[in-house]
Amino acid sequence: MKGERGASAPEARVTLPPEESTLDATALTSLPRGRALLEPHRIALMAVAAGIVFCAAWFMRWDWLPQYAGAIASGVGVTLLMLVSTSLLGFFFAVPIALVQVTGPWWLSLPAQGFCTVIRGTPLLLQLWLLYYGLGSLFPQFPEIRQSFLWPYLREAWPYGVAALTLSFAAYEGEVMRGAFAGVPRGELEAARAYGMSRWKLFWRIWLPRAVHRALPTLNGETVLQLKATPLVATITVIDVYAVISKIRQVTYLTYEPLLLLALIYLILTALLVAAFRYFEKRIPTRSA
Amino acid sequence: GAAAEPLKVGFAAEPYPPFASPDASGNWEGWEVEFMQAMCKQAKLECVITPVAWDGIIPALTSKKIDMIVGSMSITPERLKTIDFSDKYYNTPTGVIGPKSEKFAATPEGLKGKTIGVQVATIHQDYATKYFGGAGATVKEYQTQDEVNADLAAGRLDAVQADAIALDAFLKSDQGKQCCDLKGNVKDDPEILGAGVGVGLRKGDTELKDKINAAIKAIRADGTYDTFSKKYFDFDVYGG
Amino acid sequence: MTERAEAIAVRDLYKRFGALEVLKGISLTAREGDVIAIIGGSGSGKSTFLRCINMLEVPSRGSVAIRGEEIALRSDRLGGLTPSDRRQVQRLRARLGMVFQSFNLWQHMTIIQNVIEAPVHVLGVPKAEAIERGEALLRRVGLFDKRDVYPAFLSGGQQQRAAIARALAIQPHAMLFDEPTSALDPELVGEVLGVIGDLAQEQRTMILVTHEMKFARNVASHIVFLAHGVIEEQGPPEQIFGDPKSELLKKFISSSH
Amino acid sequence: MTERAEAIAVRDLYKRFGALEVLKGISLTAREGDVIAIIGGSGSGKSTFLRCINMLEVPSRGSVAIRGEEIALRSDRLGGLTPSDRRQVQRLRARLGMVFQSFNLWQHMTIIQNVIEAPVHVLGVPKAEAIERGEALLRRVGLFDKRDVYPAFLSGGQQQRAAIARALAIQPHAMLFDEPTSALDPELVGEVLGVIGDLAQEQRTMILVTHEMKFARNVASHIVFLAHGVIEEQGPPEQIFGDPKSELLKKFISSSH
Amino acid sequence: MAADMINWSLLALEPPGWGGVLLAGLMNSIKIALGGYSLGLVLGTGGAFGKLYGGPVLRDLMEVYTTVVRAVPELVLILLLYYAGTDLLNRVSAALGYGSVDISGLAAGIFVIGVVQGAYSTEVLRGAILAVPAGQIEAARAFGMSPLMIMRRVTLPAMLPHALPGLSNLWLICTKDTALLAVVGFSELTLVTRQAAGTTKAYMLFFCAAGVLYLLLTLVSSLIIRVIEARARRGWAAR
Ligand SMILES: Nc1ncnc2c1ncn2[C@@H]1O[C@H](COP(=O)(O)OP(=O)(O)OP(=O)(O)O)[C@@H](O)[C@H]1O
Ligand SMILES: Nc1ncnc2c1ncn2[C@@H]1O[C@H](COP(=O)(O)OP(=O)(O)OP(=O)(O)O)[C@@H](O)[C@H]1O
Ligand SMILES: [Mg+2]
Ligand SMILES: [Mg+2]
Repeated sequence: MKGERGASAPEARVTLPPEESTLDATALTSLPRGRALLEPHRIALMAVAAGIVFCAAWFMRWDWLPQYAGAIASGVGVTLLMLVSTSLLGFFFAVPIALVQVTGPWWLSLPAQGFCTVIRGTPLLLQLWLLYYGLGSLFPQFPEIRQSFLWPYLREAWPYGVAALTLSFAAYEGEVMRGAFAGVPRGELEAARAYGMSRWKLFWRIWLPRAVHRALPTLNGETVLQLKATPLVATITVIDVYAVISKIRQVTYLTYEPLLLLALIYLILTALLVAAFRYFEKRIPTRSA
Repeated sequence: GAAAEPLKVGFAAEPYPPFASPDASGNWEGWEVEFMQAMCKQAKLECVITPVAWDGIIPALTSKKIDMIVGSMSITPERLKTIDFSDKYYNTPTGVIGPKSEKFAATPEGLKGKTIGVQVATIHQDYATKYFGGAGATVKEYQTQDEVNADLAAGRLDAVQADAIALDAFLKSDQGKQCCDLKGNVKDDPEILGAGVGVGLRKGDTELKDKINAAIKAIRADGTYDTFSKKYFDFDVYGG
Repeated sequence: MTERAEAIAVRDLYKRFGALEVLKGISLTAREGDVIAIIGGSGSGKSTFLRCINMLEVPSRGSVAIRGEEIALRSDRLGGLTPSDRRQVQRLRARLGMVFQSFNLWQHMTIIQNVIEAPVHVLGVPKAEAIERGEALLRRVGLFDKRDVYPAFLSGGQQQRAAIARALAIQPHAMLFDEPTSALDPELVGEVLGVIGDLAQEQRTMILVTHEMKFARNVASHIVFLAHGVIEEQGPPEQIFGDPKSELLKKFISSSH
Repeated sequence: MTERAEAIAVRDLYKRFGALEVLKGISLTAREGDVIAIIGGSGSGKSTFLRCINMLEVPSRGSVAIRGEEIALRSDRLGGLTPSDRRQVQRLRARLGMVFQSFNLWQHMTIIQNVIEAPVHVLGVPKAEAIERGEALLRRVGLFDKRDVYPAFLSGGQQQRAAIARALAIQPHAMLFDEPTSALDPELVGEVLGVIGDLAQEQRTMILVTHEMKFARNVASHIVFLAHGVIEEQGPPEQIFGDPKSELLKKFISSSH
Repeated sequence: MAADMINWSLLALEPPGWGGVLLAGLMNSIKIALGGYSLGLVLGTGGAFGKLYGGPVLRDLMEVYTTVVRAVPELVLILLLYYAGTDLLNRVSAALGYGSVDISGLAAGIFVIGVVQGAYSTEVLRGAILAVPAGQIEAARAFGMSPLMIMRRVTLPAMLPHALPGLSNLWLICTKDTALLAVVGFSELTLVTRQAAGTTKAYMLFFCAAGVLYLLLTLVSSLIIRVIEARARRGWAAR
């Protein structure tokens, strides 16, 4: 918001990249592409990797796998459901949160800023427990709530998981979108006004898509982070893939095998996410790409 | 073995009253703590309490982060595949509690359609899954017993199955008194419910196992066991 | 000279930014078919004047009428003016084709999407028709083969031509150009000036702010020289360049070679 | 002309980038006090030649000697050459003052820190002494009052003068300039050329690549015209500019006005 | 009924209040965060230079490291590294005849957080190094600096302003990631909070208290970061 309106300092010859483009360490868009895999040293490395996988498959215990395959699959389903629903919901909240910070009056932007600070400043695990064990244990003390139609849902764990993950995503995404909104060149917005667009149309046709486009790589990273945050819901009895694997671990007393499988599952999910985002990024090519 | 160093005794880091829970000064208290102290004293072992998450307590043992588990861990065939156990040091029935307002029995029929909470990776989970889950109840797993109790009080559960003593302690607490009562003990199934609670040990650590077995026998014989047990229970926790 | 209709009429326009009074009473009428070039030193308020016409800047005093319809302004709490009817402003803007110095093409849309955006979403032209007309315009500015390319992949000159096509696509009553070539490398200037020159030949109403004196002389029907926030001198190009009266204008012309 | 010592001697230098052979056998000797200007069309290899002298580019063939000491090169696995003794290269570089087209001042250091960096950390001059000499040099290029300012806050001309001071600070055997003014706005060029002109007057050994023909003519003792990777023509300025022999040079001179 | 039942004495510093325990937990969290972050920086610097200047094999291995670590949830990594890491160490030392080594929870926690942080800092630092204009390094070479000196005198300080925003972000992530060590029973702030809450049943109170402590940590860190950034950005004109 600051540097955007006033004239830039006249002597600024070397400028640093704006904050939000600071090489997002979380963005995973640089996975190798097809043909590059065929370089000789890569083939050697892949052979080594294959050897490791083979050893893992051969010397470790995997006999439990068939028995739990169904549970794992449904766990993956829950994880994905959590990811998709909270990302979409969170994004839905993030847009207004970001927008009021860029253009809103202080009595809207200040609370939005506070919200982002508080959520980003505390561990998600703690937020989750606060909602579930803290807030959730207060509800039943009110008969009105117990009697209401909401109660069957409030009894469940997933609404708290969804709420916590959504709030968290909204806060992180709010920051990203704030940068993205502020970073849309003013001239393009002005052009939209000059062509007679109403504020609403300007927002939907120009500002939002342009900001999302700018933010896509960061959004990708944030979504991967969100995927990685989903296992926390296992601590409040939502049976996602992490919970399934924990249970397998505790039933079979195997330390590594289930965890390795879990890591593999998350790797694959991440790869899928990255591929999906890459598809969207490619639809609007940028110069540097 | 490394006699010079104190033995690290793994306790579940989460509170499990009245067996083991930390107080604000970081001291652990409870029946199991006193048992452990008496046993170590008897066996002339130097022991220190090492809290470990219940979830990772067996890997902690096998990767030598701790040397034994005193964590109300029931001796089951499945666990015996991975670790070793001393002789049992207590054995208690398994109970089911529920809200006062609802009347039902601790049987598959009584729990039909209800949501029943258990601590994950316990014998109770296996039992509930087999007998109640099979008969139309929903079994919900928690990381700690404490959370199971909290959720029952919060009305998110219709019933909790657990160790009768742990349940008793909960029913005596402020929260438990208000909300819930005992619905009865479940029918025994030694195959699942096991042969009591023993000290978890690494396989092959026979020297330690012998010492501990001897110590348990000794404190049972000389009355130490009964002395500290009386502080907590009005019956014989050693069981039949 | 027959009396043509007024396309744009600005009366007694003032504009201040805080303590700085940039425009101090400017009146100017552009009739249909006029090509008015605004020249003047840097900071003399040329851009501000142009932006006041379509209310991108709201004047502090004075009035602007587009095709005889005056834009309704009312005083706001801060003592300035503000448009009283946002819809009116939007409606009038929708028929003023503005071309910016820095093109300001929408980067997330292809060229053709840029061109049809306003016709379809502001004026409500059916999409198929808008595309057809848009393609004709792109052909005209020599960019038909770039229709599905994103702006970032075009040269500055191509981008500016696309921006001109975008402005033409709304079938504007008048075109407003704010230094359309000054962000371009010298070798790209020509292609854009060529397109604008063609438009001038068609007797399109245009107001253009420019630094290209030679171009202004060739293309404009009327030159306005702004200095210190007022119209220091105006008239047909021959008179302004051939026989400048004001000292400031003389100095300006001699320095801009 | 008395026989002065050889400052820089390049023999039969070749340089290829992949398939592109940029330099095709260049020999050039600069004696102490020579001011050699290298001119030529864009892409003719001027920069490459200059960078080969201090091994920023390693030649593909040929030799370079600084004050009679030849830089030892050996063949590498890829069939090219590579310096056999990195320390020798570093030692020789430490006495060649290079001034880049884009200044390349270290942005995280103030001007005086930039100037004393190499003397202190490469040559081991005591810091106090380096600062004293550095300040004298800054005074000389007219930047004494900017000594504690970071480069980003200086104009291009000031930055380039600071870069010259930095190069002088190592008490170089020879100075190498690669188009030292072409990244500057026209009005800043003069101040930098002034400083370089002064250096030339002092009979400092210099090799400079430049596009400023007038300047080259006034300042250089010897002009080298590169074209297509070879020295197409060379000689004193009067001859090169007054009586060019080669067609290419004639064309080049007539086009660069 | 809930509001008037807040028992503030539970937060007293002296037992039976739990305030002291929470603070000790916070100290533990900070220790791990500091240790893990420093280790991460070391790994990250190595990783960045390895990725930029290493041979093809080293580069690919680094890529695998950063990709895997950034794609797998910290929770899973912590479990894997915590158990497997110490297990491996034990086996190695046993094979060398030293018997089992004792790894404190603190050391293990630092190690785990460090490995995770290392992957992220690799990327941050790599990007920052890439952002240093090539001319800056070329100028250093032209003045006869050795590669090591170039890194010390030019590359590292010049990349700092580019790296700082990313690094400060990582620090904030790091302080919060310590909460995940609760799952391995390490008594950092989150676990002691859980213990206190479980024992006293005052869930709301303790979770809020811990939240405030984390928030304070974040806010104080942000202040310090701002000072550091202002210093590092001296040479750059304000935007
Ligand atoms: N939004 C604004 N806020 C404050 N001052 C402004 C604003 N816009 C323009 N000005 C000032 O108004 C004066 C006129 O600006 P304007 O852009 O209209 O000049 P111009 O004639 O277009 O100059 P140029 O040829 O450099 O584009 C300048 O002094 C400028 O700094
Ligand atoms: N590192 C490189 N890799 C490949 N080709 C290069 C490299 N450096 C220069 N070239 C090529 O070598 C040729 C000569 O380049 P050089 O920079 O020496 O020209 P120049 O005479 O300095 O031109 P200018 O006046 O434009 O600076 C050019 O065709 C250029 O593209
Ligand atoms: Mg202007
Ligand atoms: Mg060059």
